[in-house]
Order: sequence, then C-alpha cells, then structure tokens
Amino acid sequence: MSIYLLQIINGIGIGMLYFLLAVGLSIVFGLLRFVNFAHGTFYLVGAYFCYQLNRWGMSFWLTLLVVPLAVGAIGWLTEKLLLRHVYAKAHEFHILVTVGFALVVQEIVIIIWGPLGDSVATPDLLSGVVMWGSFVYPKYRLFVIGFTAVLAVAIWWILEGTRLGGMVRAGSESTEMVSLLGINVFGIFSLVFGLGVGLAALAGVLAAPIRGVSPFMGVEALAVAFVVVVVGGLGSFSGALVGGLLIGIVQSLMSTIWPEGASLMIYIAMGAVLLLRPNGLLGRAV
Amino acid sequence: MTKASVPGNILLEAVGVEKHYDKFVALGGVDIKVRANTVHSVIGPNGAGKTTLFHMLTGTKTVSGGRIIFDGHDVTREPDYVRVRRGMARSFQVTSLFLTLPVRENLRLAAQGVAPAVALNPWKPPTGALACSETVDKVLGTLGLQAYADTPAGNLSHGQQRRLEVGMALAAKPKAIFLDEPTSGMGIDDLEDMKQLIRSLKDEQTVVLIEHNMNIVMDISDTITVMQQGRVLAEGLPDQIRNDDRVRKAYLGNMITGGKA
Amino acid sequence: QGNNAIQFGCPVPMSGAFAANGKFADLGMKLAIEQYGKVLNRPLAYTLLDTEGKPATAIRKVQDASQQGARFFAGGILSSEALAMGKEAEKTGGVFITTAGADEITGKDCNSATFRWSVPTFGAIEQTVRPLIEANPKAKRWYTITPQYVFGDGLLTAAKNIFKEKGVEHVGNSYHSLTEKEFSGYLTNAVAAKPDVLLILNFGQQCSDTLRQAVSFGLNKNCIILVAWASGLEQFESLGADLCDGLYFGAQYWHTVDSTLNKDLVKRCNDKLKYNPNYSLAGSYICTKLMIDGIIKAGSADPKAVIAAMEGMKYAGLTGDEEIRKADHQVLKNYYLLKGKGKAKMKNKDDYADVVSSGKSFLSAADAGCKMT
Amino acid sequence: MMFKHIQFLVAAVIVLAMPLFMKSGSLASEVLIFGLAAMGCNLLLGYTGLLSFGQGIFFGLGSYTLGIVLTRLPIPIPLALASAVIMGAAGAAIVGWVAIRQKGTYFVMLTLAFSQMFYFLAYTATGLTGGDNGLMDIPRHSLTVGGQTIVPLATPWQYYTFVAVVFMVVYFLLQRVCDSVFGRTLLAVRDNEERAAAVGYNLRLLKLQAFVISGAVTGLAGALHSLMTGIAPLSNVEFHTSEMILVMTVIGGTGNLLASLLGAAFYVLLGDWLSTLWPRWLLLLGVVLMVVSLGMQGGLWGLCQKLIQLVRGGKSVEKESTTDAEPSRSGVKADGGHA
Amino acid sequence: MNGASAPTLLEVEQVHAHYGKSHVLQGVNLRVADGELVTLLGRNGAGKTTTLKTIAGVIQPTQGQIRFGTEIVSKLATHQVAQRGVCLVPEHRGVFKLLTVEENLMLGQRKQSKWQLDDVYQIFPRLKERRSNGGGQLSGGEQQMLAIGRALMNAPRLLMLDEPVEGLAPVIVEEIVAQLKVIKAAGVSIILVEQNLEVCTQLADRHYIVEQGAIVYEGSNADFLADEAIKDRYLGVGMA
Ligand SMILES: Nc1ncnc2c1ncn2[C@@H]1O[C@H](COP(=O)(O)OP(=O)(O)OP(=O)(O)O)[C@@H](O)[C@H]1O
Ligand SMILES: Nc1ncnc2c1ncn2[C@@H]1O[C@H](COP(=O)(O)OP(=O)(O)OP(=O)(O)O)[C@@H](O)[C@H]1O
Ligand SMILES: CC(C)C[C@H](N)C(=O)O
Ligand SMILES: [Mg+2]
Ligand SMILES: [Mg+2]
Repeated sequence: MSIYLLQIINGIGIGMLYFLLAVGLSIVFGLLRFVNFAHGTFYLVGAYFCYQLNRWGMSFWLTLLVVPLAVGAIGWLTEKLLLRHVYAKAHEFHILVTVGFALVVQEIVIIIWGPLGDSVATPDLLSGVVMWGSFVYPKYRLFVIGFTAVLAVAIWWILEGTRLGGMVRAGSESTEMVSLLGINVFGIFSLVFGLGVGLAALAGVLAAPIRGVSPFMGVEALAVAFVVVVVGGLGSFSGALVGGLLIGIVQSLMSTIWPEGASLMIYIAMGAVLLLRPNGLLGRAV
Repeated sequence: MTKASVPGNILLEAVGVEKHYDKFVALGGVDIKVRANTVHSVIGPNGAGKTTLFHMLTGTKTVSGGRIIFDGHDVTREPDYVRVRRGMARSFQVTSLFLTLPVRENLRLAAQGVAPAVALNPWKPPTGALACSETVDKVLGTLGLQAYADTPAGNLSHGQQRRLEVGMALAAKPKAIFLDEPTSGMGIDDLEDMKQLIRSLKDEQTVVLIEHNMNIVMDISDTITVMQQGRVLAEGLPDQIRNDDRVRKAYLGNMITGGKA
Repeated sequence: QGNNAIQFGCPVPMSGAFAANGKFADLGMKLAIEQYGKVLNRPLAYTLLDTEGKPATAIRKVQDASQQGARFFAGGILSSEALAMGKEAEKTGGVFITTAGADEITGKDCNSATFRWSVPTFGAIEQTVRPLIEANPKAKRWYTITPQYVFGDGLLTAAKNIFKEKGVEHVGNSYHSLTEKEFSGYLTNAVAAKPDVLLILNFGQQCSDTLRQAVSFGLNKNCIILVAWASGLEQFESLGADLCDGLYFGAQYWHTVDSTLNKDLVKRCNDKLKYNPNYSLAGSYICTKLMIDGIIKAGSADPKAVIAAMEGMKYAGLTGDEEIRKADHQVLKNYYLLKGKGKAKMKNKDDYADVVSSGKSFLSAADAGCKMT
Repeated sequence: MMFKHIQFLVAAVIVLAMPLFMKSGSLASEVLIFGLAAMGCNLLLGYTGLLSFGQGIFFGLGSYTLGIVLTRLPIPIPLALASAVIMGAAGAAIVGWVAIRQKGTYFVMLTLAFSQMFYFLAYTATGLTGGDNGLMDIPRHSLTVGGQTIVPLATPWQYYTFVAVVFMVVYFLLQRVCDSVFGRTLLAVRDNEERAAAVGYNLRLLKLQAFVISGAVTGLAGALHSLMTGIAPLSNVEFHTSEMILVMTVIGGTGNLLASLLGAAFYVLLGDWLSTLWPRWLLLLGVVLMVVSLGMQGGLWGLCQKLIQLVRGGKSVEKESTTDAEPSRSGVKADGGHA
Repeated sequence: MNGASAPTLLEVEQVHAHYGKSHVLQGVNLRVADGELVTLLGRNGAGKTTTLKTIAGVIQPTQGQIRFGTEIVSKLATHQVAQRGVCLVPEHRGVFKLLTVEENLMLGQRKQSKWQLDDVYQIFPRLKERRSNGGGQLSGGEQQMLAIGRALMNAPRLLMLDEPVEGLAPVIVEEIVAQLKVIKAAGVSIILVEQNLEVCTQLADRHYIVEQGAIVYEGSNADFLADEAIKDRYLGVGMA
C-alpha cells in the first residue's frame, strides 16, 4: 500500500480527534459568539481526570463516560459564575477572562500533578496494532476513529434536531429579545457551554493514551482547535468535521512530503481557505 | 409644487435594474428616471423592493443586472463611497448611526464624507474648516437636535435617532438625496416639519423618497413610482396614482387609517 | 544575606514547556548553595530567574540580576536561551555555566564567560550510536527523527558520520518543528522504511511523545529504539517503566553512577528532598558547585579571577573524574548508555534502567570550532 | 483638548519617575518598549475596532530587521531603527491588506493564522533568522558624530534614556494621529462600517493606513527590544507575543494611548514581580486578568476615569466620550456582543 | 366595553427608571384592565418605550412597583415576566437575523397559545412565502409582521406593541388594525405605543399621554377624541 494512502488513513485518525476537540469550541464560539481561549483547558482537565481515575483503578471505559460529565459540569459552573459576566463586553474581554482562566487552571494542574507529564496506559483490549501487508496501525487509533464517528452523529442530532440550537443562535444575537420570549437564555448558555467543554474533555480522555498527559497540552490543543474551527467555519458542526479531517490529512501527508514545512503548511492552508471561502469551508456568514 | 410642471433634466436614470438573492428575485428589471430638483417618491407594499432599489441606486449592494446612470456617469459598477463623491447621499430605513459618537460628530463625519481624502490625513485635527461647523450647525437646527449635540447617538430615543438618520444624508449636501422612510417612528408633531423640510430640499437637491405616509407623499411628490413584486406597477403624478385602481388594490386600500399610514 | 553576599542567579524556565527541568534545576542550585553556605567568609545567595524558556526574557532577567550585583549564573535548559545568556554574561562581565545541548555553546559561539557541563552532541552520539552498532552488527537500517534546531542537527550530523564510517544504511529522517506534538505521521514514515533501529534525537516532552506513539505503533516490537539524549530520571518517570522496557537511552547523568561526589549528592538529595537526583537537578548542582569551587580556588569573587581558576580545573565530579578544558570551557565527562527494564525487574522505584556502557568522547576545541578571544 | 495635554504630562512624569523607583534600567526600558507596542495595538483595537492577533508579527519583523541590518552592515542605530519601522509598516501592509477583507471573528482568526505562519516562516528560514537560536551578537554602539560620543548607550540606564526619548516622541506623534481627522474617522469605522461607507469613506484604505501605522510603531518597539537584549529571538514572533501585547492593551483600556502605557507597565512589572514570588506566578497573573476583565469597564484607564470623575465631578468625562470605547456601546449595538 | 369595570391585570405604581445617570421615568402610574386596550402617546423621547421596557423587566425600576395579576413582577427577570404572559414587541422589532422566518416564529411558540404557526401564516401570508428567508433578509415591513406574529405565538395575556404599524403599507396597516381587534376580542389586554392617532382612536378604550417620563393625561377614548386642546398641547397635531 502506498505511503500516501497510509498517511491519509493516519490523517483521518488525527483529524477525528481534532474534530472532537474543535466541535465544542465551534458551538460555543459560533453560537454564543464567545471567543473561548480556555477551551483547550478543559481538554487538559479531561485528560488529567482520566489519568487520575485510571491510577485510582477506574477502568478506561468508565472514565470515557464519567470525565466528560464531570468536566461538563465544571464548564457549566464556570459559565454561570465567571464567563456570563463578560458576555456584554467586547470580544477583547472575552479573550482576557478566558486566557486568565486557562492560566489559572494550567498552573493548578502543575501544582497538583507536577510540571512533568505522564503516560496513560492503553486499555488492554485495544493495545497492539493491526497489520494488513505493510500497513501497521495502532488498534486504539482505529477505535478512536470509530468512536468519534458515532459521537459525531449524536452531536449533530443535538444541534440540528433539537430546539436548543435555534434558541442559542437567537440568543447570540440579542439575549434581551430571547428573554422577552420567556426563554431563560442564560440557562441555555450554561448548558451549551457545558456540552461544548464536555466534548473537549472527552477528546482529552481519548488523547491521553496516545499522547499521555502534560500540563501544556491545553495550549497546544487550543491552537489546533482554532485552525479547525476557522477552516471549517464558525458554528458549523459539519465544518468542524471537514476542517478536522482536512487539517489532519494535510499534517499527515506533509510529514512525508515536506516534514520541515508540516506545521507551516497547516497555517498556509488555513490562510488560503479563509481567502477563498471567507466564512470557512462550511460556515454561514456571521 | 408648481415646479412639478417644469420638467428638470434627468439626473438619475436606472435601466432594467435587477437584483437576485440566490434564487429569489427582489428586483425584476426596474426602469426609473428621476428629474433634477424634484421630489420623486417610491411607494409600494412591504417587500416590493423599494429599499433594495435604493441599495442598487446608492451602491450599498451590487446589481445583478441593468445599468445606472447618475449625473451623466455610468455608476453601475462604482462602490457606494465613490457614488457619494458624485453627489449621492442616503438615509437608512433601519437606523444606522455611529452610536458611541456624539450627534455633532456624527454629522461632521457625514459632511466630511464628500471629501474622503482628507479623512486619511493623520496630522490635521478636525478643527477650522474641517469641523464643517456651519453645515453641522445648520443641520442640527433643521433637525432640532441642538440640545443633544453632545449626546452619544446611542442614547437618543428612537425618534431622535430617525431624525439624525435623515440629518446624516443632509450633511453631505448632495445632488441627490435618498430617504428611506424618513418619518417612520416620528412623532406627529415632527411630521409636518419633516414634510416642509423635504419640500424645501428640492430647491438645491433632488429627493428620492420611500415613504408609507400618504399625506406626505401625495402632498410633496412631483412624481410617484409604485412598485410591486420587484417591478414598477405604475408611475405618474400624485393624483393619477391616487386614482389608479391597481395601486389602490395593491397598496393604498381605502385609506381608512388616513393620516400617517 | 547582606549586600556583601556573593550573588548567584539561576536563570531557568519555571513556566512553559520546560518548567519541569527548571523546577529541579532550582533545587540543584539550592542544594549547592546551602551546602557551602559561606565562602571567603561571605554568605552565598541566589535568585531564581524564570526565563519562561524565552531567550529575550532570559537576557533581560540576567541584566536585571547583574544590575543588582549577581555575577554567577548557572542555568539555561534550552540551547537558544543558553547561547543568548552566555553572550550576555560576557558583555556584563559575569560567569555563565549551562547544561544545554547546542554545540555552539562551546563551539563557534564559545566565549570567555561561558562554560558547559553537559557533553555536546558529538559525544552523546559517539557514546550511544557507536556501541549500539557494535553490539548489533545485524542492525543495518537506521531511521532518525530530528527536531529542527541546532541541537537536533548537531546530533544528526554526528550520527550520519558514524553511519558512513560503519557502513550502516540511513533509511530516512523526519525533521519536525519544536512545537510538534503529533508524531504518528513521522512514525508512519518510519514504519514504511522498515528500519532495524529507530534513533530519536529530540528532547524532553517531545521525546516522550515520540516514544509513546512509537510504542503504540509497535515499533518497540520489531526494531531497536534509541533515544540519543534523554533527560534522565524524570523522563523515565513520565514514561513509566513498562513503556521503556528494552529501549536504549543516552544520558548525561544517572543517579547510580559510582563516584564519591555522586554518592554524596544522592545522599544529600535524599536527606533533603526524599528522592534521587535527576539530570536537571544534578546538572544545576554541579554547575553551581564548579563556580563556587572556582571562587574558593581563586580566593576572590571577581569573575575574571574565577574564570581563570576554573579553566583547566580537574576535579572528582559526579561522573567520575571531570576536567574543564581551558580551550573551550567544555567539561570533559562521561556519557552513559542506558537500557530500560520492565517493572518486574526493577529493584527499587527509581531502578528504571541499567548502565550498558559509558565513556568520554569529545572533539578537540579546534574541531568544535571554538576560537576563544 | 486640555485633557490630552494633561495625559502627555502624566506620561512624561511616569517616564521620569521610573529611574527613581526601579533598580533595573532594562526592566524600565521594557516597560516603555511594550508601552509602544500596546499603543500600536490600541490604534487598531480601540480606534478602529480591529482585534489583531498579528502584532507579534510586526514586533518580530522589527527585531529581525534591526538584527540583520546591524549584524551585517556598519550603519548607525537610528538608520537601523528606521529600517525596522519600514519593515514593520510593510509587513502590516501585507497582513492588513489580506486580513481586512474579513470582519469580526474571522478577522481575528486570520491575523492569528498569519502570526502562526510568520512564526513558522521565521523558524524555517534559518539563514535569515537563525531559526530557533535567533539572531545573536547584535551590537549596540553609542551614537557618535566624528568620533565624538553624543548619545552613550552602553549601560542599561543610558539605553533607557534613549528609549524614553523615542517613546515620548512617538507618543506625541501617535496622539496627534488619534486626534487627527484620520483618527476621528477611524472611530466612526469602529462604530458602524455600513454607515461609514455610506457617507463616503473607503474602509479598506482607512483600515490599511491604521494597520501600517500600527505596524510601524510595533516594529519600532520590536527593534528597540532587540537592541536592548542584543538578540532577535524566535520567541518575538511567537503567537504568545501577540497575545501579550493584546492583553496589555486591553488591561490598560482601549481607545486611549496613555492607557496603553499603563497597561504595559502594569503587565510587565506585575509579571516580573510575581515571578520572583512564586514559581507558579502565572496562576496569580491569571487571576489578575480575570479580575480586570470582570471588574473594570475599560480596563485600568476606565478605573482612572472613575477616580478623575470622583475628584472633579465628571467634568472631563464628557470630553472623553468621543475617544472612549465603552459608553452604551454594548448597550445599543445590534450586532455582535450581547445586548 | 369599558375596561374600568373589569378586574385590573397590570398596575404600575410610581415607577422611576434611569439610563445611567439620566432620570428617564419620573413616577409613571398606569393600570390596564383585563381585555382592555390602552395607548401610550407622547412626543419622541417622552419615555414611552422606556415604560414598556420597564414593565417587561428589561429595565429594572429604580423606584415604585409593578403588579401583574396578583404578583409583584418588578423584581423578576425578563424571561420570568414574559413567561407570565407579558409580551413586548420592541420598536426595533428584534427579528433574529441568523434565524429563518420560521425559526423566528417557532422560537416564540408556546403550546397554550391560541395562535400557532398556521394561524400566523394566515394573518401574514407574506411570511409564509419568505418562511425560509434569513430574518436579516426581510424587508422592514416583513420584519414588523414577523415580530407581531411571533408575539402572538408566545401566548400573550398582555401584549405591548411599540409602534407596530411604523413603516407598514396602508393595506397592511388596515390588516394589522383588524388583527389587533381580533386579538383584543380574544381577551388579550394590549398596551399600544403609536404615533398614528387614527389607529389609536380606532382601537383604544383609554389613552395615556406621557411627557418627560410622567403620565400627564388619562382619558377614555371618547373624552380624548373630544378634547382637541390635549392633542394640541402634548401631541401637536393641531396643524395636521
Ligand atoms: N439579503 C437578502 N436576501 C434575500 N432576500 C432579501 C434580502 N434583502 C431583501 N430581501 C427580500 O427582497 C424583497 C424586497 O425587500 P425590500 O427591503 O426592498 O422591501 P421594501 O420595498 O423596502 O419593503 P418595506 O416597505 O417593508 O421596507 C423582500 O421580500 C425581502 O424579503
Ligand atoms: N439607552 C439609552 N441611554 C440613555 N438614554 C436613553 C437611552 N434610550 C433612551 N434614552 C433617553 O430616554 C428618553 C426616553 O426615551 P424613549 O425611547 O422611552 O422615548 P420614546 O417615548 O420611546 O420616544 P420615541 O417615540 O422616539 O420612541 C429619551 O430622552 C432618550 O434620549
Ligand atoms: C537540554 C538540552 C539537552 C536539550 C534542549 N532542548 C536544548 O535545546 O538544548
Ligand atoms: Mg424598505
Ligand atoms: Mg420609542
């Protein structure tokens, strides 16, 4: 099998993880019109929770469920207690408060778990690799692809299939008008924010066995998530998916074609997309 | 109103102007001739395409087809800020102001817009000639907003904002001034003033007016164009329009609500 | 500590990706300073300077510190900041000693004020790649993964030379940026190249990420993996024993090294901190110690004199006998090749690896390209 | 306008006072240098409503230019600075020209993409930038005329004096720009682009010019910084630099230049001080950021205004409403934020 | 029908409100009975909109209290007030640009409302044609229709309309007037802010006139029509 084919498959593997990471940001970002520079932080927290619970002997499968819920709850609270109070202010304040929050959490993580990273064991069921001819690929990464695919469908339903989506989009235009219709906007914002960061946490859990945990994984994740969201289109679910896959594949292919420029290429791609399709590949005008 | 009989030369001409939003046809080929120093009203049911037509004429949005000639130039492809230099100015149906800036500054900026080159001057402060004081004060007067000259526009009441909206167009001292429902949201007491104001404009300017207020339209218009479904339904003098059955059916109804409507 | 104290500075990244190294470096200097307490009956004092891993910040803090009288600096984990601070030290007439990797530090960018304790890339490769090739004559195909900066390039060049000399085939190399976190792409390349040995030339967190992902790709099963410059104990901790089982690591320092000074350090460390010293801690400790010894030997805290005293100094170091080469201020010391072992075989919690071999190899100052002025 | 003069005096006082209170000339210089950078950012954010994450690009361009010029050519420092200014402006012209096609969040992201792009460019173009090591050995010769040293730059405090002069000059110029027709028109663009275009302004040109000026100032700041440290490191083009400059600007308060100096001073000094207190100082910094964004409308400057109001019954505040981003902005604007 | 006899639905007592420092409402008193339609007249800037916003809970009164039915609502959050059936159609219409016409309507939808999607489409066929348009792409008039339609679906007990026929074509105005009559007949109380006197006098039971943030006149429709002086003084319709 040609190396490029391998890289494309691998790219899909990476991309699905990016998608999961970014989709939460995209929802919060596009619908609440809120620039959440703390998104990566919840990915970080998710990973560390998973790590800690594993050490306490909880099975990986359980953490897959527990951690997103826990972190989602934290996000829900954060929104209620913190972020809510800057919505009315201009974007720059959104950035300031979330950057601050991200710093605080990151340092707390360092205080609790130390500045050194650590590994998280792959669940035995998924350790090892599959081989077809020359093609070698970790079982676990295949699982991630499948799992996120299923998840994607679920998320899509929540966003498009339920009334929630509409409410939040409306709320992002004018909270006043929405509440004039008797809807508790802020309740919804908290909810959606919780959902968004819960997904980030889930991405963290899934990534932990691949990359281990480190206090700075949040920052790195954020950068990627932004690229994906922007390439795909703000607030667009399918955009996050396409964007994630695109970036994943570009990155993977580049590591064969021109390793030195792999990272550079990602941002060139992003710039190009934004110039050709101003609202991202699948974004609606905001 | 006697002016109406004196046919001024054509200042603005639109030929077969079309506007498509995706599949939806907002304008399906509109022809309109506006004579200099007249008040030319555009009326029609909601959604007929009046505002869209304005967008086309003033360059706020680009046409999908047709040609627009203003003051002897083909301006079809020119962006709005260029057309302003040719002497077009407009007010928006949905109020659009510099909300954090004081009323005076709003008007100054509008006045300055005709010579936008100076706006790039990073050295001279907007004092002396650049303050455009006399224009601004004149407009403030006509609008009766002197009291609010230093209030941020965002803190005005709706009606006050509507008036400023018109002022923004006046401040540019244009050849042709496009007013999109200038009286919407205005108090009854202001209506008469606004009516006089618009009428007085045509001595120096040409007014293109979208208005739902029939007693204004019928009183001050020299020509009325009635639109429906993105096309011109009828055009003529106020009396002709008032008595045109199609127009009655499509738009006027039996005017039980008289006055403002 | 009054103003007559001898001021030391510990410019290391306390925040950012190398915070771990900084944290231990700080403790290392602390140990040394406390151990001596007073010299030339002047108290010793030191300030921790957070470089945030950024050269510019590093320099500014060094400038601040020197304006407050600090002259002796030991730190600089990353090549970039180390190089920069070395130059600043020379400008402001101080002394700077580091454990960073870039060859330039004691190579073409060497200067009178800068010393380096760690073995440069040449030695690191000589003491890891060469013995491994000799031990596995059948392993003919090597694949390398290299971070794109002087440190990585240094290692790569050195490795290539040995490949050529030994006639082993370099079946491919993947460069990656210093911000890279996702190595599966490069590993896919590696897998496709069917190497007998995977040589990993990056450092710290990135190195750990590469290893984790390499293992998940099953590379540890069907080929030998060698990390040329591991960050020592802390890296094993962050990888976990099982992952390291059977992998090879090059190391500047290992806490089981059998030397009097090291035994002494291990004891102090365990007394004070209840754990074994790691590379960052030991490095910072010895660097500080060298300067203090220099001060004592010179009988003065005047940087010029101290430098003179340190030049050519021979002493019993952490890795056995060590020497500060006058020509380029490079410390001549051992480098170690370790082999990881599984949890099962560990005798105690830090017994992650066995020392396979060790030795000194250095280019001559001239070949290293150092022209001291 | 009286109020403006007072601000200028305040700035002068700060500049003169720092040597008295601070031990390190380098730290003091850094305050002013980032003060400049923040002002450049403020011109975009506070006056034009452009939230740019690309300031690091211009800062970096400045440092690299100065570095390359001084390490390769025997030209006097003022010339080197000038070239840095030009490069900063040029870079801004390019970035701006592309970025201003976008609005709102997409604009932000585009600048962000650019800053990453430049980072990797600089990182890959080792020959020019020295890659990860950065450019080293940048000389800082005192200014001489015919062998006669007129402006010594050897010691940190001597260098501070130089920076201080440059700072005050640039501050004066920028203030002039902000009060100019141009500056006032920018405010209009910030408020309502549709209307600004409708009354006849070419938004592209206005925004581009704002970008160029901002880039020039930021480039200068970058150059001064490299001159201070003697290196042009990769970290200067990092995304983090952009973020830092932006944060300083916002903390200080948008729509007022003096605010940016306050913001920079606050951020730099606070950071420096905290980092000596506790290795985990970033935590404290984070808390401060949150408090500022929650507590202070319009950042530190907003705070000062409140105080001024208390002192002299809000007299000055009326004037400020022209330049101050805040009053009833969020309250009335239909798009964006949450009414 | 004369509201005076019917039980009181809304009672506004001595309400004051501020925008920052400017004291806009200076003690407004008014009451609306079940099924009654009262208008709020007054010059630009008199405080009509502010009054409505204060009742809806968008602006917290700085003094005084507002009773709706049996409870005090002046301290409640906007959405809580709305849930009790107080429904404001703001003068800027508050159409959501990011949502389609239908999404806009469905957002207001409540099961217990007498008006459901189809009913609204019946009232405003134009909306049905543009159902999948973005709200931002509607003409001014269409936006107004949408806003009113949405309010109806929101199960109003008290409907507050801020200049509802502003910018509407005469035919539509008539249509809306007719609809308001129906709505009123359905037992919904209405507060109407409107500059168009004909419309007001056709619909209203009683009129209030606001001047500088206080009620300066209250009278039944009949009295009001009779009293030219009042109109002159406060509304300046004399010359019209
Ligand atoms: N951006 C757009 N996309 C799609 N359709 C649009 C857009 N803008 C306007 N329309 C449609 O074009 C038609 C004409 O709109 P326009 O605003 O010109 O009506 P109008 O004559 O001004 O009505 P009114 O008197 O109510 O203001 C309307 O049906 C409207 O829905
Ligand atoms: N957001 C605001 N901030 C400060 N003052 C305001 C604000 N909105 C309105 N005002 C002031 O409050 C007063 C009343 O405003 P309001 O909108 O209630 O008047 P109105 O009666 O609705 O006028 P209109 O008929 O023009 O809508 C006006 O003088 C206006 O200037
Ligand atoms: C500590 C060193 C061995 C590695 C480090 N990354 C450097 O740049 O030098
Ligand atoms: Mg219209
Ligand atoms: Mg009103």
